[in-house]
Amino acid sequence: MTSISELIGLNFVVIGPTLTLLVTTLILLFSTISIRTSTVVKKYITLVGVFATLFAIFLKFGLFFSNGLSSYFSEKILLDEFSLFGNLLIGFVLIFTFIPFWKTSEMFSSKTTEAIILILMSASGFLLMVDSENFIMLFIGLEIGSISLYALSGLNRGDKLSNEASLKYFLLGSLASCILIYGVALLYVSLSITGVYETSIAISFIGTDNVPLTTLVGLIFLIVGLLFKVAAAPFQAWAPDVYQGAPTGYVGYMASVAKVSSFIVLARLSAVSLSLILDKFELFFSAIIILSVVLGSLFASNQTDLKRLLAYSGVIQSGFILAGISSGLNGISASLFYLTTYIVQLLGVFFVFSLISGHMSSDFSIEKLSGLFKDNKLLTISFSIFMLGIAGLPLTSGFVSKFILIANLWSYERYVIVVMLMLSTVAGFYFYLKPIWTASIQKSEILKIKIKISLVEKLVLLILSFLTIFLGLFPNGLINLTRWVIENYL
Amino acid sequence: MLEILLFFIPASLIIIGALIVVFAKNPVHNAMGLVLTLISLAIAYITLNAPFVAMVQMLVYAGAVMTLFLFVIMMIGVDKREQSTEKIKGQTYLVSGVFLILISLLVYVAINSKFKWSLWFPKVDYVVEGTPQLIAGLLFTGWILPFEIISLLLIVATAAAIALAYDSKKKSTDA
Amino acid sequence: MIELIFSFIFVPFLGSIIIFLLPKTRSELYRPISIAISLITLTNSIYLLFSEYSKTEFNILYRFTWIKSYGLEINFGTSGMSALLIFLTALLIVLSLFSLNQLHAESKGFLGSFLALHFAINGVFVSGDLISLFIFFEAILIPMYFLMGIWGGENRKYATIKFIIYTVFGSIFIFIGTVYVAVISYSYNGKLAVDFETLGNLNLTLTQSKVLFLLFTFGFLVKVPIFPLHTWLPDAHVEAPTAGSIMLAGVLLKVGAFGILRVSIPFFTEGYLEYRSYIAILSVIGIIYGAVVAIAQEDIKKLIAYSSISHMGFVMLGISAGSLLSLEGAIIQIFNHGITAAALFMLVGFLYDRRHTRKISEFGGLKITMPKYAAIFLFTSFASIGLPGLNGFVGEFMILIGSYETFNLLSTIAALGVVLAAIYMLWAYQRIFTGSISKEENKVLKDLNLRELISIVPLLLLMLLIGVYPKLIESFVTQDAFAINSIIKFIIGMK
Amino acid sequence: MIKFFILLVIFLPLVTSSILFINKRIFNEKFTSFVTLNISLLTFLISVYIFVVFSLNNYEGFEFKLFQWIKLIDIQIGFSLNGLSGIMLLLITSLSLLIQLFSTSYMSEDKNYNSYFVFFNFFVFSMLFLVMSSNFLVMFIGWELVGLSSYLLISFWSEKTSAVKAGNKAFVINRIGDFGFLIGLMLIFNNFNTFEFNLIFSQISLKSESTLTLIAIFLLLGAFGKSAQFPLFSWLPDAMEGPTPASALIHAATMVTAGVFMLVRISPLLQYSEVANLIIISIGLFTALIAAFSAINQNDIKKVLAYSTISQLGFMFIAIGAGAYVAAIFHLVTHAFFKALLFLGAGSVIHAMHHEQDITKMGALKKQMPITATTMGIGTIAIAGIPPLAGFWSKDEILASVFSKGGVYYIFWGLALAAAFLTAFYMGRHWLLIFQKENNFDHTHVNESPKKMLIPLIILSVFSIFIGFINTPLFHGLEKVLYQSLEEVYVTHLPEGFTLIALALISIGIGFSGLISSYLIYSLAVHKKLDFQIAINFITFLKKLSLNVFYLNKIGNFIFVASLKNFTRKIAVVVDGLIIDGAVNLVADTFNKTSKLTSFSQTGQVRNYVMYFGLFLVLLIGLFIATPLVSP
Amino acid sequence: MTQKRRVQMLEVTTDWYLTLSAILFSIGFFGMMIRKNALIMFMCIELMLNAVNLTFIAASNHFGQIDGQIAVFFVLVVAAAEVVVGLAIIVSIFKKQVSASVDVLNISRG
Repeated sequence: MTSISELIGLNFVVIGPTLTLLVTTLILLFSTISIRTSTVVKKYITLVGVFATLFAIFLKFGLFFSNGLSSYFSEKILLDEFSLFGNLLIGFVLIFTFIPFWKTSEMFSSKTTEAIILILMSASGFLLMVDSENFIMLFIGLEIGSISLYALSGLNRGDKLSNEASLKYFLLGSLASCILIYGVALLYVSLSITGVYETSIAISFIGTDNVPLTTLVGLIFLIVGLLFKVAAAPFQAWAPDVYQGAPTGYVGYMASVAKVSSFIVLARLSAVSLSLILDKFELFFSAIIILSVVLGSLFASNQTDLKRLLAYSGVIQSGFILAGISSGLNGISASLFYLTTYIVQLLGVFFVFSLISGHMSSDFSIEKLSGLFKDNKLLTISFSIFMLGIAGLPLTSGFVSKFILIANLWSYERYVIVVMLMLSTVAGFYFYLKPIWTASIQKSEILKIKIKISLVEKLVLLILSFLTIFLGLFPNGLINLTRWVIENYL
Repeated sequence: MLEILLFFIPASLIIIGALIVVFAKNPVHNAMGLVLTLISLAIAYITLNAPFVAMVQMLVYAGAVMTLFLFVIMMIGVDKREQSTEKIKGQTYLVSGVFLILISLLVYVAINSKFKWSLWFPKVDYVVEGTPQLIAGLLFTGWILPFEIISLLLIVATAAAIALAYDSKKKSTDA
Repeated sequence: MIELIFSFIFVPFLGSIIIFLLPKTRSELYRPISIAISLITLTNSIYLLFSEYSKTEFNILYRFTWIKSYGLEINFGTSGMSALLIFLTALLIVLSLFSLNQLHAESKGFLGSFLALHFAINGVFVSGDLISLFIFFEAILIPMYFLMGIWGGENRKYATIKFIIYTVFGSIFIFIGTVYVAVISYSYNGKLAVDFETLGNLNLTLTQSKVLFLLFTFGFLVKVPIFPLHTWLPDAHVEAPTAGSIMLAGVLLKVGAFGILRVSIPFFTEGYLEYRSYIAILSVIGIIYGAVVAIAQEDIKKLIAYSSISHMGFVMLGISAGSLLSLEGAIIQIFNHGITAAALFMLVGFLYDRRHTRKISEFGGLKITMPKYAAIFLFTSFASIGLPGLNGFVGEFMILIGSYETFNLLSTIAALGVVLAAIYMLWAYQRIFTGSISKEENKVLKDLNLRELISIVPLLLLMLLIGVYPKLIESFVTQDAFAINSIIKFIIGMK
Repeated sequence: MIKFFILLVIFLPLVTSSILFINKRIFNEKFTSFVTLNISLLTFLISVYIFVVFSLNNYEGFEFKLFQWIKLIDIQIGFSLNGLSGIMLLLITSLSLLIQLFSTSYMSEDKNYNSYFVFFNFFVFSMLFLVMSSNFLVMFIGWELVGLSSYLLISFWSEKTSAVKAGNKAFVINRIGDFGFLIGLMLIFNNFNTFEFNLIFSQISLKSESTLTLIAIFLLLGAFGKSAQFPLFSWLPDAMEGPTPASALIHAATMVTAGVFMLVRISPLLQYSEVANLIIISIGLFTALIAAFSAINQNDIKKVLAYSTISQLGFMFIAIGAGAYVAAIFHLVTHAFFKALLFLGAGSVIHAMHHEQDITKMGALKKQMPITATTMGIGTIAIAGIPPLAGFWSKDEILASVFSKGGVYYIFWGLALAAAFLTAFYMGRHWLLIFQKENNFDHTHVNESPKKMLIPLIILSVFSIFIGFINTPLFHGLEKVLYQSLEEVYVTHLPEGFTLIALALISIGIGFSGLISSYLIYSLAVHKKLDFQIAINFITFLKKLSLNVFYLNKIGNFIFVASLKNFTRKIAVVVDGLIIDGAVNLVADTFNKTSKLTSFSQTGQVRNYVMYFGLFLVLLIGLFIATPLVSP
Repeated sequence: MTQKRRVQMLEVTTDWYLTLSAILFSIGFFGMMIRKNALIMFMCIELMLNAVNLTFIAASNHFGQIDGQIAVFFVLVVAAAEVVVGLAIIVSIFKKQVSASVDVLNISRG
């Protein structure tokens, strides 16, 4: 006679991270609304919350090693390697997002609370999304995340760009989630299932040849909804405008967390749900990859605003990652490695931006970098490292990830894709070197205030650039991790 | 015969409402069109054995959500009617093209899947009435987690709304 | 031994870090410290030359598992050719550090990135597998980017970007080739092993080896550079600072030829035999074309740059001929041209420091004001013309003699380059140094000072020494040439 | 022991030049001249000793290796002593001694006195290196070094642009020759797998004639370049920009004869190729005629001698072509002496006239400088071929051996006679215009050159009187010396008895007639008295022609200098700049343009984005549905 | 007989509802593309969400499951939440430039 809770599979360790974040949020909310707590206290509350979350994530690891691959809350929450990897990445992103508040908490004390709350909530939402086994659950998690991101991008109310960004992001984002949920509905309508594993089971049950068109279109809608979040061309239009408008301090978080969660979900989809019918999607994915790298390179190469440039480079990177994800399990592991390294570099770059031009500033034109080398060596060097990493120069993690990815693609004989990716890399050197040039070589015409960096921020910069180099020299551990993620599915 | 009527009357109303939403110039009319659509959707739900959902639809949508809409419309002002001329080049043609293709595509998809159903998932011959009991039963067992998480969603919405709209500081900075 | 190999990589690397960490106030210390560091490498390289490893063909001395799950390794090793080129690099680095003018000598960034460049180049020469080869090959770009970008001439942005993009474009092909061969070797022995021993044992199909040869060779030829792909070179040379162009002409061009000798020919020999005649044609065109264009140049650096194209054409001719003599000659020519071109650029740099122009028309009659300089310049020009008794002659002579049996017509045409070389070098000498002094500024020019003499004279001695007694360096290259040639012979025999 | 001495002879001059080079500052002129004179005297003595030893073990040639140059193909740096090289050795060392003696006073007021001797000794070294070589590579090295040192000496006065231009011209034209030599080497190595003369000559008989001809022709190109034969001769007259003593040694006595030397050295190879011989003789003849004809109207005292050198070299080539190698060497030797004499004489005249070189501005100098006049007179007679002076024997031997070949060679013989006549004629003119002809310049300030200059003149004149006797029909000294080195070569021999006498008489007559006619025209001006109006235009035309050397220089300049510059400039600008680099830039520009165009689509209009969204959604789904159709 | 067939023909199947929802969805999309007023674009999103709901309901009716109807709940709540945030954004923008037209929002482009 098992209790109902066991029947449902109630387990709070699985949603531990989400709960800790939720609790932290609530504490912050009440502390701000009821008693006027000083920003320092808020900071510490936040920090404690974040580290508690990390702890919870490690608890999940423990659970996984005891139970193995298992689903909870009656097939709503899934505990598998992908979700663990996603949790780890999101935890990483969270930590390196909260450091900027050390500097800005004094300046923007009014805004920080809301920002912190929004960030924490979106993180919890994306955590759920990564964990979810059920597509509706996924939808809810995605919405929790996205809604707070909409608000986050509009947080800088004094700025027209910020408003515009938030509105665009909101309209397009909700359109995307409409499409996603419509896809879920079509899936449900065709197979009466709304789950990741159910889908693969159903497909294997009815045979890959006679999968209903409705199912396939539903899956495509679902995937498109996710592709929108990772800003893969041709659904990239929102990204540059939003990145440009959103407060610089949060763009890194917005970009990376959305990419992480959506890519993890995509990876799980292609590893589990689509594993049988992946070849049906090859042309579809190839079109998206090629569009991403080509359009991304073309757009990026004449940008004067660095945040837009980064957005477009993000488009290209999405193309790369998608190429791995869409081609098979080894490709997925390569993509996960790529994703990780890219997240590190992305966070780094945007951290540098937020250090240079205030935390809430919106647009970031390339001139702001001119004469940076004279002003601040550390910033310039780490910035160059991140950019070169994104460009994929050897001795940085970007090279290793590209190499492994390309090697896998080649073994999957996707030659056209490989060639396109490589060409985009060449073009990439053209437009990634421009800002480095401006930062390290060009003399600045306008004299600007000296940039002061606190110790913690120096530390963060060093850690991130160290990671970029380290993963380029000794990628073994991370690669083993990514291999471990896909091992059981081989 | 009756069920055909029960399909076509709400269906036509839904479409008409939708068209009003899309084409009416006055925001209030749009809102009314939306209300029409929602209500007739509720009717359709009832015919689809989902009375409870229909109720909720009436209450939440036609009630709360539309009120919000109207409130904002009043705030923004009805008198300003948006200019109807299209400024973006080529938008019209592309839009209409996209619209036609999309609608035909979706309809094709919808129709196309019929025979698959008859093969794999034939329509069940029994009827499951979506009564509150049933729904509650499921909500509080299988769907407990999403149901709880929804609250988180609402908190997020509130926080976001506050973050965006509430500005006491701004005035002080302006002054 | 392995410590020695590592020292070539790490000593310059640590050196550059040390330089970057030095206090801003003690700028007079920068040059001595960096010279000391590079002298360590120089002594090590001389030690390597005298060790037994400098008389052998390539063998891997150290393996280091890089990525376990893919079976990727980083291997280091050395051979006579590598030892020779490492020595050349170290020597040029030391001397160009001596030759730096005050502006560069007191700039942290310059010296730091210069040592970083040394690190990357050495890495290329000791790398024992394609991955590390590619990594270092690309790593060269970073210091060059800053050297050219920060301390370059007026038009440096265009030149730098062009240089980078050109090279990256070339290396993309190497990258794809590496991936391809890695995947092939995966199918053989279950891991992406691309070290030079494994590659030797792969038995590729004809098409595979053709494709791979084309991929790799194209990438390397961009660096050499061969005729239609050469246009980055003059711009880069003109805009780079003196030390930069010394390294560029002295070593970086050689990296391409080195790669072809180390990778393309031994492992993808069928492809090589298939396409070598085209390469030979291109390189002969390059020889003549480079010389002809050099005649018309108004800028001294441009002139030397085009002459480098012509001389590297000889190297490529020797490589594509593939006979024992021509291969040996090619390697020797690599070394010799490294010395000569470096010396020429150094001399131009001295002149540029004095007059801040490189236009030939700006000079004339300098022999009167700076006789030592004129004499040294004449000496070096004759070395580069290929006068017997100086180093330039040895390599080209061996190449021509050796490549005759393979391409008799082509090598006959190539001999014409010798005549043209005399024309452009002597004409330039005539316009710069002889006649009466026309410009006022030239009347007050100072002759070479001690520092400059110190930095140029060793090169002159080397030119003379090698020219008179080429056996000295021949002993280092024989084994490599023999190894490559025997593979070629073997493949021809199989057909 | 002898080996050591040979090395000593070769390398002493190098030692000298390096000593002088190293400490320019410390040495004053006296010490410089002391060092150089003594060392060259020593060199001369050693070479005499070597030759004596050599002749004692009756001209038994031997060779030795110094060290290995390249291991792979076993190229050795080696030297050999045989009749040929022995003779050259003596020639070079003796002449260099005399000429250096002359130079010490001629160059005395030059500010680069020291470096002049540096170059001079370096030249001697490289020339000895060349002649003592035991294989082709060493010979080639010496060959190039000789070219280098001649470049250095021609452009010695580097402030004069014309001098430097002449130097470049000389070097480049020599390089064209060396280009041929180099290809010859490539052919030789790929056919014989060695550069050693002996090994090559021993296996010549195994090779086909066509191969040998090919090799010979390419080597010939080298010889033409060095010895200023027809297409490649225009550098020699320009080379007169250099110091006169240098011209005496390099451009008269030794270096220009390197070609002849080389051809004689490879005579075992040469004799098998009929074609090559014909080319040699015809080119030699042609050159001899052109040069002699052009010499007639030159007014520069040195240019005349330069052209005469060219034509004399032509004679030597004729001899080689006719297979009379001994005669060629014989003429080489004699010519070396009297041409050196003439040059030095010219030098002393120039010195006395304070660097006035135009002979029309001279005249009647024999009162002021009698010794110079007499010695130069001897030289003139010698070159004109009047017995018993040196020129007669050698030239007569050449003509006789050409005649003795018979057949088509009769024509060659006739033409050669014409050349001989012209030689006598212009030499006579030369001497007369300088020393004899009365004209209204006052040469009171002119006076005889110092002793240091006169002694070499006298010695040389003595030589040019008697040197001819080393190889008369009665006493074949030279043949004995050369016997061993020309062992397996078929050498054309002189006709016997009456024919020989007749030929001798004819050539003597030619010589006399040439001198006499020049005397008639330039001293007595007969042509003024008996005027033949008809021919006057023709004669002026001839004058112009000979003055401008058949306009060969102008044509050459036009083709090789002017058009080369334009051509290269066009290539550099059009091909390199516009086509190749343009293509590269075009790619970049297209990329930029495309990216600009693309970025217009990012209008910032949210409705536009929605539209893209829908559009691509539709397209992608369409593509997906079409997938089975597209992908097989 | 014929009548019977007509009746047979005119039996309301799930396809009809799916078609209806498809049309509704497309109309919503269409509206988003042509309307300039942010508010009305927003209403169009609501239309699309309702189309989704309709699909869910029809499917649940077809399969005789409740899950579809529960899914509708969540969609509904999400819609409500979106309304809140969206309206907040629109209001905050409206405070600056007194129009809800999205066409003027094109500062960031290219």
